[in-house]
Amino acid sequence: MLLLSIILLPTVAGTASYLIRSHRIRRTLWGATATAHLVLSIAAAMPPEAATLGHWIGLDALSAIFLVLTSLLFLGATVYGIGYVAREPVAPQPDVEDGSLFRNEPESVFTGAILLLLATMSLAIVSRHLGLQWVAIEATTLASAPLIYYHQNRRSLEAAWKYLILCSVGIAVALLGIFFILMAMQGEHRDLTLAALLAQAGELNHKWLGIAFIFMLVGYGTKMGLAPLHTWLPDAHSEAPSPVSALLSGALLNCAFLGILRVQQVCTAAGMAAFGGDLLILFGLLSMGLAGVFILRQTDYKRMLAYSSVEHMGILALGVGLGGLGLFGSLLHAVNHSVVKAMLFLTAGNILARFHTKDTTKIQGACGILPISGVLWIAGFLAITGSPPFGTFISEFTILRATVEQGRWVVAGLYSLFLLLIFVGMSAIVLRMALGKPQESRTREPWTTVLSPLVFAAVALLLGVYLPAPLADKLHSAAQLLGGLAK
Amino acid sequence: MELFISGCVILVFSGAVAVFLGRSRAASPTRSGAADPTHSGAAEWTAALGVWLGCGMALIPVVETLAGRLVQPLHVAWSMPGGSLSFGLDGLSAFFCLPILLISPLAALYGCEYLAHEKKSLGSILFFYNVLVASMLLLMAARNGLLFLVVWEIMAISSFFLVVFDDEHAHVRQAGWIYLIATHIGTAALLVFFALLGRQANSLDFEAMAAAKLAPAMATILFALAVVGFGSKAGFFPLHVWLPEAHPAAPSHVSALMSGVMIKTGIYGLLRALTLLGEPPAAWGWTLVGIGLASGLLGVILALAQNDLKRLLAYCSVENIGVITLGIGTGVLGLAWNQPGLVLLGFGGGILHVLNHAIFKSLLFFGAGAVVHGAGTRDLNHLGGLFKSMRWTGAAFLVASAAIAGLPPFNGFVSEFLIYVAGFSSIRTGATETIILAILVAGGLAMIGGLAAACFAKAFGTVFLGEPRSPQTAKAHEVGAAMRWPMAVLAVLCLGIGLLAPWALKMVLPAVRVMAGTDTASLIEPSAGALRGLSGVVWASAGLLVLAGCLFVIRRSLPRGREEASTGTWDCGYARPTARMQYTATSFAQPLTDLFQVFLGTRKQGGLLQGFFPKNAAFATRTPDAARERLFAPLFLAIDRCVAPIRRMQHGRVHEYLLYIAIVLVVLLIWKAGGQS
Amino acid sequence: MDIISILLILSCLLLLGSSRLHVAIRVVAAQGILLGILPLVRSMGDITTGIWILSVTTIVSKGILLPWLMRVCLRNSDIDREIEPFIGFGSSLIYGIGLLALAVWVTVRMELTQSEVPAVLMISSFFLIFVGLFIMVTRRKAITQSLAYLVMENGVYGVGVGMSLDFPFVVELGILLDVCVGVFLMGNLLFHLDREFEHMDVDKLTELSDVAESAAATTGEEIA
Amino acid sequence: MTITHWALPLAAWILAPLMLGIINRVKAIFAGRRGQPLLQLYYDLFKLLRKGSVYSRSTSIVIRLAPSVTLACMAICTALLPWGSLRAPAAFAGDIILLAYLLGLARFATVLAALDTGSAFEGMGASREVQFAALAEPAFFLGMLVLVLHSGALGLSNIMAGLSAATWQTSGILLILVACSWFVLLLTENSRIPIDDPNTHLELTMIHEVMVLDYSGPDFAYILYGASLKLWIFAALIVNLIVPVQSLPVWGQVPLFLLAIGVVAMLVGVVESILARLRLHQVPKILIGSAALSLIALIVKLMD
Repeated sequence: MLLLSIILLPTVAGTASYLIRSHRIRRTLWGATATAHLVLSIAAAMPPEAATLGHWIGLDALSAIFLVLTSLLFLGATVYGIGYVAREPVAPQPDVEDGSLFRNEPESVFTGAILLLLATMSLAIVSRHLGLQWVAIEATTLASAPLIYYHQNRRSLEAAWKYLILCSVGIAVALLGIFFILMAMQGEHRDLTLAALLAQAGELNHKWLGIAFIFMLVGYGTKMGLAPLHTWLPDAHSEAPSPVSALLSGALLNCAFLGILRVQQVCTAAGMAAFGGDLLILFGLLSMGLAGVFILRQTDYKRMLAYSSVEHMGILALGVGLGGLGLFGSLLHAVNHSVVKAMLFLTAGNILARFHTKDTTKIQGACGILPISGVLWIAGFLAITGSPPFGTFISEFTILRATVEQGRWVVAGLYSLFLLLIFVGMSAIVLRMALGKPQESRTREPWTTVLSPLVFAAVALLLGVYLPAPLADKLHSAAQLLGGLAK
Repeated sequence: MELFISGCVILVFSGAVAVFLGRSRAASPTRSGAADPTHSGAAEWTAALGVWLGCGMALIPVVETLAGRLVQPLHVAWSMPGGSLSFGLDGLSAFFCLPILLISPLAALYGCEYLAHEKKSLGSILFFYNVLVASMLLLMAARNGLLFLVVWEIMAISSFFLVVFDDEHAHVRQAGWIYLIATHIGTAALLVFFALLGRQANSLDFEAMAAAKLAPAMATILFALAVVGFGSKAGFFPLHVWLPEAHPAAPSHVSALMSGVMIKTGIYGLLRALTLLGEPPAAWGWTLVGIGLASGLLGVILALAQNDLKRLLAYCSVENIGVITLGIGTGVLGLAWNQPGLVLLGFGGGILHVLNHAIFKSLLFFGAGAVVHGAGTRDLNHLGGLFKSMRWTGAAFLVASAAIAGLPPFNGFVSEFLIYVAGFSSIRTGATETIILAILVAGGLAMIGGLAAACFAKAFGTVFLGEPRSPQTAKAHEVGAAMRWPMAVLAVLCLGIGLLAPWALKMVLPAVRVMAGTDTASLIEPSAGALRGLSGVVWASAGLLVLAGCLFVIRRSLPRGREEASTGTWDCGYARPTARMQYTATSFAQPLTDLFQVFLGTRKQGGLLQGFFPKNAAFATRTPDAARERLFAPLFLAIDRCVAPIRRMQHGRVHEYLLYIAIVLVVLLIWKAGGQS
Repeated sequence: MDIISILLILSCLLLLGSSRLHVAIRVVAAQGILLGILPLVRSMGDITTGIWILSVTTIVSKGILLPWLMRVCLRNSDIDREIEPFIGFGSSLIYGIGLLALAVWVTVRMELTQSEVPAVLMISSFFLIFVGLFIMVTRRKAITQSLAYLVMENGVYGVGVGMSLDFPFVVELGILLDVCVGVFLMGNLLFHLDREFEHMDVDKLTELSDVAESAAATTGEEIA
Repeated sequence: MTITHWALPLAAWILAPLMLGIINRVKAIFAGRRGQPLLQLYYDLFKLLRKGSVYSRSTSIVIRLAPSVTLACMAICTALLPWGSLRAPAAFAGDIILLAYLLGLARFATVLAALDTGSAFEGMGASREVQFAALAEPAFFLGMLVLVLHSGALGLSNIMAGLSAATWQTSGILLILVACSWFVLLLTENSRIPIDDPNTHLELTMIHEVMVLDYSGPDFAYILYGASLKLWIFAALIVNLIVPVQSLPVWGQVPLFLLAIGVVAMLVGVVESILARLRLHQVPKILIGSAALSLIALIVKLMD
């Protein structure tokens, strides 16, 4: 029941907010839904045993982590977003970059879409039927496209188009994969629920399962942003309004990641962990490397963040591919990355709002002008590059240990090298923006813009020095679900 | 141990308090113009008080450990994977705590006055200063790999923020960036190091690591990683590139702490790694000796060529790190050859030099800060004659210069003496490799010593002696008490350790025992010999002081000893000597810099005078960092050039993006569709 | 059933060959209808209500609704034919043959032949998928791309029908819904594209890229 | 350590100025002059000590302290010197290092004092002094290394006691090489021709003498006396090295030792008279060459 409400609540609220005229009511509804959703999902995630609703919808440790994470991020984005849409003018305004006039989407559409996005994401997370999960993930694409297109200017249009086409194609490929899983299950009673799959994992046909994995890797990988399938990601994440970018990077990518995790879970149960693992490691390294290359001389800080998302998706894939300790590290890293990346995108939004440019070379002395956001910007940089005392350090180091413990020297070497490369690139950009003599005077920042980044930063910091017991347990059992023994 | 930890807690806490007090000034943002009257030194003094208190508390267990009493280690479970909050002190870490506990309070006191006229908000610098001190202390006590790494990085980051405190200037930001990159490269190596060692020991706790049995190849790989990782912090050549940038950029008391103390954490890490890696082969020792010589010689040569006082000091840190590493390398060779004498003298000399260098290098940076404060410039070619206006600073700087040049009766000589004796004593076995070692140590140290003397003759001579070379230098003024007393204390210590050398050696012994590992009993005989030598040195030094004193008294009490006529400097008949005719720092070093032009690549601007009545001409030299110019810059550019073409794949044409997907799909199907895993 | 498969293949070749967008839309509509019939044919013996509903909705959506939507877009944007694609129509056909071969090869490689699934249908479905991708890659017009997406989707659908007797039809409906909404959104975006750019050439949508970036000299020069 | 040990440094302090007298007399003879009396330096010292002093306005306390420090260093050094098998009053393992560094301290003081005057010429001299010193020190230590290797002892007294006539049969070549190398050092450190000219009048060309231009009265006396002690120290080292006094009974050692020192002084005189002064940029080569000599000695020692 709880799970159902988790899905239905945002759905209803979303559809309602299309119809509601009054801004105030709609925004209140939005905020209320987000809060309620968080409360519900925590309530659902707390009990240690897996809560299920039929065979199709259920909550095991893995999905519990992602659900709470998503909900938390959404609340943060909501706090930020309500203020955001409130500040955005309704009248046509000149574009900051090419000066052409554009008019924002109606707020009702935006709110409705974002709430539906929450609904679909929740569904994608809690569904334990691969087909249903596919439907949900495809639906997230559809729900988020209008969000990317919120500022109806040329670039956002282009971004939205690329996003829609590429992701739809990718997801279609993933559907093929699901069919092949169906093929892989011999016997009369074929059922795509996770329970059934894991039950008869033994007699799955390896060949077709492998093919299925390839299709789903390519499909969900496109959505997850694994290089070289990531091409839509920097465009979409840089053109979307900042709260949306935060959600896309922090929450939506995780959903696609979960999709891959599920099929990998099946593969592991079928004794094909290595097959998927190698591919995941390959794509992981590829993503990290390419992301590094593009971060190295990036001039657009939102694109930089987007590429860093590609990098971190690569890290996640790598960790899962390694298995064992790597799985634990990877899941922990998913949590850390989501929080930090959301915080960074929100901060980037503040910077953008103040400086009216995404060009890193035109910004200097942010710390002096935006005392809070500037500091957050540096802190976020340190966090996202995996420096203590932030949680990312722990998880990245854990994954490194996993590579070393399996004696994959090349992987370990490349991993460290790429992390170093990315650190060099980002530090050059971020420091140039944050430090230096401020050209303009110091400005006060409204609380809505800094509250959620601050909270996220605090969470990231906390995860760096202390891992709360419930979360640790969830992570461990989730890692065990995927066949990893967590040290 | 709890006392130690709580000391660190106090440090951090007081720093946090200082942030809030410091904001009072941030609230009234007068970036330009005079220092605002609202400022009361509350923030600085709170932070400084915290440092004194915290260090005082931490001192107790440290002294206990050095006195040989066991301080109960502390183990607390940590939810982090592989991590555990285990702290402990042994002779090694306790000794390395000494410089931290000595310098940081003094530097904090010094900073109170140094920052008094700062117009920016002081919150950050005070906070990160305290964090830096705390992290260094915790680093010494950390007994778990993960914990060690976390503290290590916190140390690096807080020091980074201290470096970029003055971030209005581009060169400061640049320096900060280079420092961040350099230290991060080191950290990357360390991550792999601990991951690898953790794999061998399958635990990240130091006890388990020390117990782990390592294959020789594996051990050597680990050693290499440790050298890179810790060397980049310590400033081994060619990883030293960040020092000459960061130290001049940072406020002087910070550079004193960083150059005097923080880079030593690199040395500590290296020693700790050696204790974890088991029996060292001779090759490691040779590596360290080689690194030591390279850092020492190139460091001092580069220092000679500098015209910026703080930059000169920074390079000289590289040199001293070289000396320390030379000693450590000798000690490692002693372990490899099983020569207790070498072990004692090498490690003893190296580790003692850590303390000594901390003392006189911080003193020198304090002096440099005072000069900047009083005369307003760091350019040696604009300074001069400050001794008359800044007596305290001058005297302190003189003592430190003599000490860092390794001259008796100061402390620098003691540690270098030990390393020399190590070099000489190894020779007695007559084996070829020992003779080579002796040649390297004795020849190298002699060369380094001579050049260092030249370097600091230049530094002290051009800053404090002669006539002011620029008008604003002529108006220089002495600094206040809060900056003078730390210098005085350190100057006294320089002489004190020089005269109490045997006790100093006794103080080092616990650390050496840790390095010597099992057979600490074998150290007794050689240490007795070394003590005899040191006591001889002490007697001679004492005699020297007394004799010099007597001679001076005699000279004053001669019949006409006190009568002094004063005149202009004898300039060989030239009628009107001016201050600008003095020998400048650049020209003073010129013969040597020409001799070593190969390593320096000094750039000369301006040229020779032409004709009988030449127009006014200018001449200047600039010496860039060799390693940076010839190694890192080309490397980075090469990498950048390699990756540039890859960026074309993000060209924005959606249908080709689709092509990527199709290609990946097809390739994977062709490659893997066999399905067999 | 093989007839349907063959018809599908032929329709694809037609797609590859024709420059007229109207024709293309009609072909896609035809495909939709064919696919709608497919489940009925597939499960000859026992046709459950679920299958009825499924095929009807398929026919309605893929055969009527979406083509209509496409036609609307086409009418708004006054373009009628695909001008100078990256690969000409003639050569596209040749490629088409190649793709057909690829489809066959893939089907064989995946050993879909000796199982209970109809091999010809598999081949044709994969052919649809490949052709869809091919058209997306080689044609300029955004509207063609959305059409091609439909083709590909049809292919996937075909594979699904071929493989799975008992695919839960709630999911099937969900899939259909997704596809419809997706294409609808594409249509919406097409409308905006036309309004913003006065053209629908995707190869001109290259404002967002990382190619022209050398302004920020960050790494080498800074340290040098 | 008895009072007799202190006799040795005492003798050094008394007799050191005589060496310069001898050198000058030899040079005079070569030049065909009668030359100044042998005790000339003593007269000069006494005269200077009775004078008042003149200081430049630029100077600070440094120049006033330097002479005492320098002299003290030299005095302590003499106390480290053994005569043949007679041990020095202060003898301990590693005193050689102390010796070298005391010389260094003296140099440091002189150089700083020179810079204290702010005179261009003295700065020039100081700069040259530190350059040559930086090259001379390795040469000295390498030479010392040969002896340590030979005798296996670390203390100067033990090392010298280890040498004897027997040494000449076994490894005379080493002694020759080291002696040559140290003789070059002697010439350099004591600013003799061909390295430097103690009594030129072209300040531009001078090294050591130019640094002491601004001294007067007692200070200058200290400087001169210190210089003569320095000369004595090097001479004593060389004598210890090449003259096998150790093999004689104690009563015979002292006279022979003094005689040998006199011979060294004459040798210096001869060298000064027959050689011309080198150009400055030749000097580093000479020094590196002398270091090479010791190195060769080491290699020879290694081979056998």
